[in-house]
Amino acid sequence: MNLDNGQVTELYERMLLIRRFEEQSGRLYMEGKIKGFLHLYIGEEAIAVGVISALRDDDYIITHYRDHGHALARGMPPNVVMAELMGKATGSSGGKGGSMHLFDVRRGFMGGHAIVGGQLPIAVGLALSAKYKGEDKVVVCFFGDGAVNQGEFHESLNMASLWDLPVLFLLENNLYGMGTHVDRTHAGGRDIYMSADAYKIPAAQIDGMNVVEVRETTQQALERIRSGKGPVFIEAMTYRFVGHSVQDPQAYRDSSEIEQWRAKDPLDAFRETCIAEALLSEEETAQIDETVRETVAEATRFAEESQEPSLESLYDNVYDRTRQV
Amino acid sequence: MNLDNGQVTELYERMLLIRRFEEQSGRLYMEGKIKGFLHLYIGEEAIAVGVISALRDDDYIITHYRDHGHALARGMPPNVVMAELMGKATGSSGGKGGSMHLFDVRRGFMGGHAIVGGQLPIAVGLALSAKYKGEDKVVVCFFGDGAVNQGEFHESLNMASLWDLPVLFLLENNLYGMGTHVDRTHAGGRDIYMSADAYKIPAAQIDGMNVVEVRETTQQALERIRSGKGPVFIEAMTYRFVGHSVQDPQAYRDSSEIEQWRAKDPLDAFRETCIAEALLSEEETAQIDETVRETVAEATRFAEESQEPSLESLYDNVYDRTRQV
Amino acid sequence: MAEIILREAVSRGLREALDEDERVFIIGEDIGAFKGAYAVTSGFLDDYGPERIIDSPISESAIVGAAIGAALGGLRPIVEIMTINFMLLAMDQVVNHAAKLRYMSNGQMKVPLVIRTVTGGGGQLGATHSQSLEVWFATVPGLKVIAPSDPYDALGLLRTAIADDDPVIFAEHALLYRARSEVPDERYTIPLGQAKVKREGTDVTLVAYSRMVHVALEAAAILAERGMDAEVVDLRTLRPLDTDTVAQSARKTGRAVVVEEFWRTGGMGAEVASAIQEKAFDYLDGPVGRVGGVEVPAPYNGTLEAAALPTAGRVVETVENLYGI
Amino acid sequence: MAEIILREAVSRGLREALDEDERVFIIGEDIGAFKGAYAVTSGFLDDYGPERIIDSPISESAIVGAAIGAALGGLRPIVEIMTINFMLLAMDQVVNHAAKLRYMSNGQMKVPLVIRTVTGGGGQLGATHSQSLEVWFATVPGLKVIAPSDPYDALGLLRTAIADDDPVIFAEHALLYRARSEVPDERYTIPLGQAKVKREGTDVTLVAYSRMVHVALEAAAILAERGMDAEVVDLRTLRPLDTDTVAQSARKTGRAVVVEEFWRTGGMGAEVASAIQEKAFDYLDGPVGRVGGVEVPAPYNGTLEAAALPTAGRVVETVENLYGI
Ligand SMILES: Cc1ncc(C[n+]2csc(CCOP(=O)(O)OP(=O)(O)O)c2C)c(N)n1
Ligand SMILES: Cc1ncc(C[n+]2csc(CCOP(=O)(O)OP(=O)(O)O)c2C)c(N)n1
Ligand SMILES: [Mg+2]
Ligand SMILES: [Mg+2]
Repeated sequence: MNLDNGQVTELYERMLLIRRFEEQSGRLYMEGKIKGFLHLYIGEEAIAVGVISALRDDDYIITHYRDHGHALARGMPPNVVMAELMGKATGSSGGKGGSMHLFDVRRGFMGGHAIVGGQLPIAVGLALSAKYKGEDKVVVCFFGDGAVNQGEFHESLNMASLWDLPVLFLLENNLYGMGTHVDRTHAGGRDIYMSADAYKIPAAQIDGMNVVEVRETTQQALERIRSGKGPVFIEAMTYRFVGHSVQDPQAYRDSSEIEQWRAKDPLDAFRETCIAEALLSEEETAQIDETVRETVAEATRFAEESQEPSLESLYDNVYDRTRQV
Repeated sequence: MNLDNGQVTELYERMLLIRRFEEQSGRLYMEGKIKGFLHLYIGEEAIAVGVISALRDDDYIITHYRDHGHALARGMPPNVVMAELMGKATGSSGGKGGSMHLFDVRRGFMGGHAIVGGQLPIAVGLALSAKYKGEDKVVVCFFGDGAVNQGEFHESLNMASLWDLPVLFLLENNLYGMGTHVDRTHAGGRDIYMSADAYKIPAAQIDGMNVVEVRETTQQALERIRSGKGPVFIEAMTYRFVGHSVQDPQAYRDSSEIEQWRAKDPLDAFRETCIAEALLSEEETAQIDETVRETVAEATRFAEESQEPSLESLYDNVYDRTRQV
Repeated sequence: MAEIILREAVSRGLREALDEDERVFIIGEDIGAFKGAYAVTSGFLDDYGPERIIDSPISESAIVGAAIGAALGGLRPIVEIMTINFMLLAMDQVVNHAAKLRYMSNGQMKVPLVIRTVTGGGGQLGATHSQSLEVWFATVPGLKVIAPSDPYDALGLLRTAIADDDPVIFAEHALLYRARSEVPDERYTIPLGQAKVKREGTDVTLVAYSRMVHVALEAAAILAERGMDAEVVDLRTLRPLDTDTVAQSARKTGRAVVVEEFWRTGGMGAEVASAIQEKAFDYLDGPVGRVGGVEVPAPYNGTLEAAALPTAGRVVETVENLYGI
Repeated sequence: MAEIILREAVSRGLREALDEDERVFIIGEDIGAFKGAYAVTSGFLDDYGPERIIDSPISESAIVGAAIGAALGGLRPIVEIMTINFMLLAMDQVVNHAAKLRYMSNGQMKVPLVIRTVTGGGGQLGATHSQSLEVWFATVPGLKVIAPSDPYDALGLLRTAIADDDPVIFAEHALLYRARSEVPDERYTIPLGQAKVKREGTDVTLVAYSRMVHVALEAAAILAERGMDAEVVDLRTLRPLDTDTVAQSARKTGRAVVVEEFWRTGGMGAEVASAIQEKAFDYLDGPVGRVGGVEVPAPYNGTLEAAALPTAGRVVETVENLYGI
């Protein structure tokens, strides 16, 4: 592992934060404090954390509706995210966006997009702006195996490659789009990364449960992209340990399959390796656990105690001036 | 050549009919007798004729707006096609469709679609119906190099392959979509057939100026498709000798490029081969020329003498009952 | 006769069609193994098998396009688009193909196709997932649009839709799946284009469809307490649109207010209000009122969302402001 | 001050923006080497180079999506969508992304984006190529919609559109490119949301936009001969919609008819007529009339097409039927 102790701690802490945050938001949903759709990132933490830890502060990130993990990995304050999930005035969008539509533009976190595939062309455009302005930025675009079959996937990869744009296409292949297995939706089968060939985009398939592998592959990809050679495609194989959304009974898959994947829990795997390699001690992990629990508790408190948005705010930000139609 | 004299005559006659028909429709457009958009098929005749001559009567054909060639190759009466171009009541759609929207459902000619890429999913659905009903039909779907970059291309190839549907995807790569060269629109470059790999669809690139090669490759593809093995993709390399539409000054390409391709004229090439191989005599070709000229003249006469549609027909066929809204 | 919920009414209509006509099949995202995002097709995969209950990739455009093709091939497809918001990805197939093929082919083609989809807001799903776009489809010649408010109408109209030889959009409101009404055991159908008087009254006409019928009925109850006897008319089908029944009611009451979820500008309210003043001008005591969605993208927060949607209170207020009681 | 044609006015506005602001670029199909399907960007590629005049693949959805991304990245993209019919392929990006990002991010994001496109019928292009879909965009909170009737307005409004920080649809009528008017040499702008009285009159108000303004003026001339003095109001922008100017005129004349190309059902006429009766009920002598496109897909044949579109004759007839002179 090419990581120092500080980095190891950070990766582990970030993954654990996501895990605990998601567990808590699931509970809050059950309590009726979070509404609408809630899609948890549990099981996939190594991808967001591995990829985003390799980015620079001025890079862009854009993702789909399963976005809490990416937001937290990017350093969006848990308080603000949780407040948004609860629809509070202190939330990242003042309660207007909700779980599927998180944004933190100051951190280059460009959302949170709820239309499957919709963020891909936008990623291409962000990359176009970076290249146009001569900025040395990379855009990381996260999407799922289900999004691959949307027309916009095709149009976006073609454009990005044609114009050598700085995009890292980051496929989170968790084998399912809602209840439909990738084998039943993608003619190319599970090795989706091979589709990138058609666009002359270099691609790799990696273990999305291994945060170090994710981080290192990302670093290599970023290097290539920053050198001006155009987009790269990474397919990270993963699994969501929970339902598509909180109220999914998962009738479409066997619990044995879930168990098999839970055995590859990215947090357990990383912790065990780190302890084995003496990069983390049991005490340190216990300490991290404690910090994270407190952060999540504080986020919950903050969100619960925050105000509802004012009724007048309904009309704000439709256009650049308030109340203009 | 695996063709008898009758077949040779038919192929040549059909190609020549398209050529002369298109020349004539170009003239009629200049005279103001045909309106709207008119896209000629001149230079690409070997594809429609080669492919369609290999089909059975109950197979389906679907294509784009550059559709006269496919219609005539399928045996749509020139009179009816020409009348449609002139918007007459005797036209295939009673003057309602026009050049871009030809249909002859009795002959399995399912249009004539003017939205680039729009016919691809419809082809998939026709194939789905054939498979569902246990019919032994194949759907040939023609489209251009420009259509390849539409999202529907991707969605359609994926579906067709996933469900092993009987579709022959027939790409007419004439190197341009309007004025934009394929090198500037398709990241994969000119070898578009290689894109089919991503969908696990077998694909070939062939000389679209050689009617025999087109026909034979099609025959092989049809055999495979009829055996239930799913779609096949053929990329036929070709060139339109004239502008995108009748009023295109072609500022985007050199006349030398056009000349180079005109030297590969599919009609000349086929005629010379046939004469060299004694499958056609000079007299026979002269005779065919004569017949074709008369057919086109007759189509023009027919169309010119036909009535305009009645004003009441405006309301027909919006729904299954007239004038129902 | 038994009381059932709307979800059951739609399921029953679908099952009947599958049972009675081999040409009927259903295609959509997650309708099989996942049992349907709104559980309408729960159990269908087991009962009818994967040939007739087709789980598709997430490719809205190709789903609709393939259904069009299947309809052209002689089948009678029923499409489920998970929500009407995702129809934005299939607009071209719906508007430029399904709606126009009969006309452009001058009756050679027909597209017997039902697109079931889920409409409306109120579920705190945020701006991308809460629209009422059936209004747009209701402006397109070649389409028919149904939006029922209760199980009885849903089943009767769905039967008619499936038997229809033209493309029909069938919009089910997300919040009405548990709405109840009596539904006869014996078979009945409801013709398209007939509004229904849900409550008779003499003082003001409230026009609505889908969930807003319930809001209008609530408003009528409040108005009754205040001495105003409201008639409530349920449009049921938006195209064809029964302006006669509406105008007749307005002639009787001399006052009318249209209630809908779509944004106020350019919604069904505009069409219905225009038609009322055209057909009943001399009978009107004052302008026809419109209560629609507030002109903002739907906010996630529940209080804001409720403020953005019509309520009985807003309807009563509008009636009182307009007709000064 | 010189008389120029509308094509030139739009070109001039685009050139100014390119000259003055490095962040402005244009992207679209065939705008470069082909010089634009309607020749608006003729010469631009030579003058501004391929980085700022971007010929794109035929991928409407990704074109708009990429422009949104570029706008988020700080650029000011101008998109050309060849005709508004092809916007059907980009609806999701326009309606669910461009229009909503500012709101869903609660003002963190802005999308300064102009989509220029060509609208209208009358060119015998058939049903898929002759629609007036700007009407739909005018119903969407978050969008602005402009549809000028002459070069003066086109240039003044285009300047405003490009300077605007919100997404604007700018619809140029295919048959108006050669329309002429005086245009000052010095810079002027026209604010959005201000209708213009094109002809003053006292007896009836004719409301129109885009090409129909000319039809309304023609009708006014005929009415004048018959002793009726019509006022003609040009809406110019459809969103924001200036119902005040329209209502004021209707209050003065006591009569109003709205003229538009879109199908009559659910068009701008419905909105404007509803607004007029809301704001001017007590001043009206009779119902507000609507003349719209006939409720059929556009036929190719010229006589049928003309019969499907509003004409001065139909407007006059409607005025006479409604207000009995
Ligand atoms: C255009 C569109 N179609 C359908 C949906 C409904 N939907 C939401 S998530 C989802 C599955 C997406 O699967 P995938 O891309 O694999 O992401 P995952 O949920 O597995 O992370 C679907 C079908 C949607 N939001 N947008
Ligand atoms: C969706 C859509 N976008 C744009 C157009 C305008 N258009 C018509 S033909 C064409 C080029 C198509 O090129 P290609 O597919 O290569 O076919 P070819 O004309 O070369 O036969 C374009 C851009 C259209 N009809 N539909
Ligand atoms: Mg997935
Ligand atoms: Mg081409």
